Amino acid sequence: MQKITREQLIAKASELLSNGTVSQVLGWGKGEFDYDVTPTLFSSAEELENGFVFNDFCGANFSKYLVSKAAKADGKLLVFLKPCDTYSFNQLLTEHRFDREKVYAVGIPCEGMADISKVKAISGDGIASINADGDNLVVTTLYEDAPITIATKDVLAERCINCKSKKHVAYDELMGEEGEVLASNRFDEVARLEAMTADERFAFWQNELSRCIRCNACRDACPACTCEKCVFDNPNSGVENKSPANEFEEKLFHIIRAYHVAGRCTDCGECSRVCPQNIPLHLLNRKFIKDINEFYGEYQAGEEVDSRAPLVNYTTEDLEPGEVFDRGDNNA
Amino acid sequence: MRKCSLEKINEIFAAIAKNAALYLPVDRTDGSAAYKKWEEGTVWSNALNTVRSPKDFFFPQTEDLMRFKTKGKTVQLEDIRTEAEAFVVFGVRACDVKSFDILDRVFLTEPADSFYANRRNHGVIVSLACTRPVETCFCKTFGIDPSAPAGDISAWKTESDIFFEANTEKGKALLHTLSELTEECDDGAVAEQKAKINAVMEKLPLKDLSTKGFGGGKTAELFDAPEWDELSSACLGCGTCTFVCPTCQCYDIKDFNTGNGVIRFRCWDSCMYSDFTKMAHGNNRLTQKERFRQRFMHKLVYYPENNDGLFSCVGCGRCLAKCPISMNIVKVMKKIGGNKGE
Amino acid sequence: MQRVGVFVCWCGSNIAGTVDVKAVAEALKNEPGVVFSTDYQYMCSQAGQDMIINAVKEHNLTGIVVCSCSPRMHEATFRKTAAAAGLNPYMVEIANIREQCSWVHKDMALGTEKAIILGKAAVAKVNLNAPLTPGQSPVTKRALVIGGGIAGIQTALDIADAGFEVDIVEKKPTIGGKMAQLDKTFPTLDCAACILTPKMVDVAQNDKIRIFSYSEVAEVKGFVGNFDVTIKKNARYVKEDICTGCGACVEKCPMKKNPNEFNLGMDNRPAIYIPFAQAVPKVATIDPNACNMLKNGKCGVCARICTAGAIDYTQKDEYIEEKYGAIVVATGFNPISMDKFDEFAYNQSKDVITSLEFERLTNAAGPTAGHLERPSDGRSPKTIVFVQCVGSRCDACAEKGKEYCSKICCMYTAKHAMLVRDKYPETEVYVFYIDVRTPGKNFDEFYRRAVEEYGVKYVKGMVGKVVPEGDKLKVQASDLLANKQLHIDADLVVLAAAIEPDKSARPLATMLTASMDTNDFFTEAHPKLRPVESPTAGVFLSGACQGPKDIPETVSQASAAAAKVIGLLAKDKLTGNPCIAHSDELMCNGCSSCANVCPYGAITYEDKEFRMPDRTTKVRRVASVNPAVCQGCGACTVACPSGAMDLKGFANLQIMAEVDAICK
Amino acid sequence: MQVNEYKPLIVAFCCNWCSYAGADLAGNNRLAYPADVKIIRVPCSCRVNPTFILRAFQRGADGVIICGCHPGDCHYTSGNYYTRRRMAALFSMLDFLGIEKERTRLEWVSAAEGAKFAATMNDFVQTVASLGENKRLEDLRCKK
Repeated sequence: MQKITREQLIAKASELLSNGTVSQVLGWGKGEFDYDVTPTLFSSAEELENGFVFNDFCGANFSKYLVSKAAKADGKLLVFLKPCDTYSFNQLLTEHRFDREKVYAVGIPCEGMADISKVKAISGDGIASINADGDNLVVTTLYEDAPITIATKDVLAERCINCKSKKHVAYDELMGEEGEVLASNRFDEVARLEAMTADERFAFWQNELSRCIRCNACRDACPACTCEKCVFDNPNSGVENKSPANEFEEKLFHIIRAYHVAGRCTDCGECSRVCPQNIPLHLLNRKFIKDINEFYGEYQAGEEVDSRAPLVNYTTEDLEPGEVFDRGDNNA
Repeated sequence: MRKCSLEKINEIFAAIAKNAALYLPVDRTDGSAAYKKWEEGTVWSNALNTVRSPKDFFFPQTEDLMRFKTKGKTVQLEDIRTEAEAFVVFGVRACDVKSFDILDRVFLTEPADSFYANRRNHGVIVSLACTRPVETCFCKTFGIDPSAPAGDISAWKTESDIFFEANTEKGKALLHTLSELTEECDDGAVAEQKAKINAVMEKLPLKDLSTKGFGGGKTAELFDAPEWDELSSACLGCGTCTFVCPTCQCYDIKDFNTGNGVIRFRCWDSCMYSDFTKMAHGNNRLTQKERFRQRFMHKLVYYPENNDGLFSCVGCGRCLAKCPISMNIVKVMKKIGGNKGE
Repeated sequence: MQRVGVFVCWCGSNIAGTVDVKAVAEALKNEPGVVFSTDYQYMCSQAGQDMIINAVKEHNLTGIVVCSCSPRMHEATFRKTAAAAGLNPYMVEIANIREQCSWVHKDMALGTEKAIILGKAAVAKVNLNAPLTPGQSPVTKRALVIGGGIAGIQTALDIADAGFEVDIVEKKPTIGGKMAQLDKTFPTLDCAACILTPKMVDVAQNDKIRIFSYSEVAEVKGFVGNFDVTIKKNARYVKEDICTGCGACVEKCPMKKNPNEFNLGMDNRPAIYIPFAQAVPKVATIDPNACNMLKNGKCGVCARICTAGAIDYTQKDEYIEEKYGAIVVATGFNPISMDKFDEFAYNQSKDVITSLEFERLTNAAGPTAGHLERPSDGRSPKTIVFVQCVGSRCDACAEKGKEYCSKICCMYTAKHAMLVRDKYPETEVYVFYIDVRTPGKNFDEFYRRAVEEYGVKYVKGMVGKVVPEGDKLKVQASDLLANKQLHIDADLVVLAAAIEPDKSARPLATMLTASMDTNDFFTEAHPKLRPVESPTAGVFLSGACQGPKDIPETVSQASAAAAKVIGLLAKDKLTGNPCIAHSDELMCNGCSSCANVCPYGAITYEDKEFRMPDRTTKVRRVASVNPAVCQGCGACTVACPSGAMDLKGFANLQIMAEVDAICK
Repeated sequence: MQVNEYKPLIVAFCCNWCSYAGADLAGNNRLAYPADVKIIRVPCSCRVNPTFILRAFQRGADGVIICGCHPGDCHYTSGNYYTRRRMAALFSMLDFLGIEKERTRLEWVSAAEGAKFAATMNDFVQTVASLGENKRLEDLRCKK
């Protein structure tokens, strides 16, 4: 269960609306089911009361919406930011993608968000309701007579299991207690793949990427992918394409997608969350992050505004690409 | 009606696969299901829904149409059409089967799409009555009976047996090849199964969703509805809903220069994309709101207007499950049209 | 669609010997856009160029592909040809079928096949070329010469002679450089000071020339015609404009025991000093590491003695900013350190010296007033061994020394040997050499005089070891011609140390963005045809900073560099390189990635109003490239995630078209 | 020694100031290397976009080599330092996807290193030849 409640958030938002600090609120809107929420703009306490939700399924990272929504808002836009969202927030500021003056950021604590597919794997599908009860989720389904109790920690989203930070790196106001940067195991899976032979890795990715339907959800949800026009949509870019016609194009898209955000990706995990085919796209991003950390020193995108991303930086002593493979941790 | 014990299901599959490529839903490691080509040892999934719909077998995501070659300063066209392989898609749910009615009207109306027709002619659909409808299901809204799926052969599964009934010549021919593995039976068990499913249908949260207020002739009324702004506000403009949808049939035709010639191919397109139907003068839908509206107006108004009232949604629920921001046709229908205030 | 003409050059047999040029021309006829294709013996000749001009007119060509030598050779030539034919010069692409094809591949079939592919790539690229117009920028009519040795002096004098202002920056207290330390010069044996010092005086008296001595270049910004240079004038604690150079302070300074750099540490100088009598500017300098006043605040003798009141202990380093149109590098050379050459006992015996030290020993103004005396005991040496190629022509893998020939050693050693035998005929002089290299006017004659008239004993072979023993130096060497080992008891051993670029050259090159070779010599824009220009526009090379040189060569290169500078400064406006970056503001995100990687600071941002699809307007931050500052490297194009940034002349689509053509 | 019938296709991106000049010098000195190497001139190694490299593989290249000025010698001061980081990241990612790491290479070749250029190309061609055809990053449409 989240430490902060829907009611507290509504109260805060209503207060900021009524005292004129903000004119609109970007929050989670109630969906059809207890687990589906839609990023929604609210303009009044009444709208909030009717439609605002906050629960264990509010994973969506709102930072990216600021690029389009902040500019349009009349006054300031209130945005609720979970710790991981604040990194994206800073990264977007670093890249001048929205006007900080147009945004009022309220940092909120996060206990980790649940993954509905993991819930369904335990409860079975046909969800009728989900309610938080302490550290558990109580699920009723169309098929089971008795409610099913599931420990929330057992159904956390992958990115939350490996949460990198409970600390907010940006906010105007903080609700609840500030957390800390965590020592996560987020690179373990990358390391596991690195330890495989090249053939095994090739087979792994071949299998994963072959499922891609090029819906662009990973790109369109990514807070780092805010290009006015994506190279893949631009007929003059030379790489434009709309569908994965074959294995090459599957790889091309995902290599370039990850490459374009390398050094800018905050590892928020939205790409993998939204993938309809459950491709572990975050592993590609994490590979770049892990490499950058190892080659050029620890770097967390979005930790500080105006930090210089590693791929637009250098030192004269950087390692050579050939040396990347001489480090002995690669048995391919 | 013929039946067969589920214990012999692999023999059925083997028999079908002898003469045609057999595709059926298989569980994936990530908890979802996908159609896969059957081979010895393949385990048929109990899953209700595959992420990708069986539309893909008849209207694949990419398909080469023709090839050009330039030799010196002349251009040669190469017809690369071939006879499709014979194939069987097994275990298609009622909603997905219904999608072929919608696709057929687009692709088989003269001038028929020969690529689609080719696959349609060589493919046999073995449907399967729903066993476990879930919260995202709303096929009833579009008049689909999940317990009585259409298809070349309809099938029902009970605890112990599987039942078949052929509906078309193609279906009869296929069922005939299975006659040694199946036996004639009455429809008692099937009727029982149907009742069971229909009982679940009554419990579904979306059971009361209606198409009231939509359909042909509603363009003027709905086009400028103020709700579109709010509904489309969070839309990311990705193509997930389109690409998992069994009835979306828009495609783009593109040329790929291989260096040795040009392949003209088509690939799925999405009305959610900013370059959808971009023409020489530019885009005709400039904002995400317009594109978002297009998708739902097409499914709920334009298509029925041109197709005897047939809606181009089958209520399979894939877009409900997969939209990154959980915006979908149900929310649109509830906000606009005859479901207001419900 | 372009109308492309293809012109395949035979380059005599250089190309045609390995590449079937007719087949290349024939094959390219069928490429998209090609409307004319031919071959000719020498495309770069006037007849060849006329052929292009005629074809352009006759076939209404819009693009030209020349399959010939490297574009680094003749791209400019053919661009001019295109211009003469009325085409935009940037509608020309070169397929390099000589250096990168016919010269490196022996097989006719393979060579021809590759030449066709390279031609196709060039055609594919030219099909996407667009006419480019270079931007123009003004020229600051002042030159900077870095280094005040003979190279810098000559360059500055020549530039000033043409009427342009020149500043010389010299890090030492005086100009003059290495030449000021020399005794006689080969092959004429005239005295170095006699010919150098008048030039130094000319510099001092020329009102177009300013000398910043005891100064360094601290920062260079800008580009050809418009350099902004910061010069750091080190505090010398003496007011330059007041000091008369009388030398009273030097005489009275109590801190006398400091190694005299000018005499290579073979004698001492006071803390306040004037390097030598003819120094320019003739101004005293206080060595802050030696001066008791500066170190401990005690003394002040010089200030008391100076009647002019020139001493200023509070002087600080001063930074001067100045604009220049051209920069000449004349940073010169130094002998390499002998620390790694213990076999010659340089650090073990005072009587093992380098040739430059030998120059000071024989110089009338040197520590011995020109008497040849052993540094150890002041005795006249009876046997002198000269060792050639110490650190020159070393194996590439050797950790010490240089791979290259230092070029000047053979001649100055012959000079030294000859001078010794002339002044002290009783002295035995040996010269050990690998080869004697004497190309140059009157050089070989000079060397033969040393052998034939002066009886210098030239021995082909290397000295293996020098061991100090008693007051002798035991020299072990091999005589390769006689095939025997030699043991010589020498009194003095003179090492012809290899020369290397001055250590200040490397950081300077970085500031100037001028390229260097692995030995830290500056790279010329073309080794034969543009020997005094750096590849960086507006930066010119004078003297040994570009490679080992003797005085006549240095002076001629210095004058050549001056001529190039004068040619540049004579222009009122410069025409830039049009192959520069350009940002498509409709696609630009304003993310600053490009500005982060731009080495020239050429990218700035502005907030611009854009009409949005929904007919509203939105203010967005977008990049714009300063065409006068951009040098066209393309770093920004890759940093840009949206592909808004592209490079004219090397556009994404052009390079991809080349890739496609090569790979198909 | 193994006689290799298979001829790999190598695309070499060479910076105009150092490596392209180095290749010219190899030519001047008649230092042979296989004709399989096709050079594309770019102003600086930092002009090489990863998409160019992927494009080359797509179109049928078996190996791609990028050559630039030695670190510290870049005509544009810092271009090759960016190249070094970009290529380190890209090559590592290709390896992560199981694509043979020997198919891509970054080398520093100065204008004075004609011999190094030829030696590098000889070595790279041999390395790629021993790997055989590029199968893991190929686009079959382009191979017909």
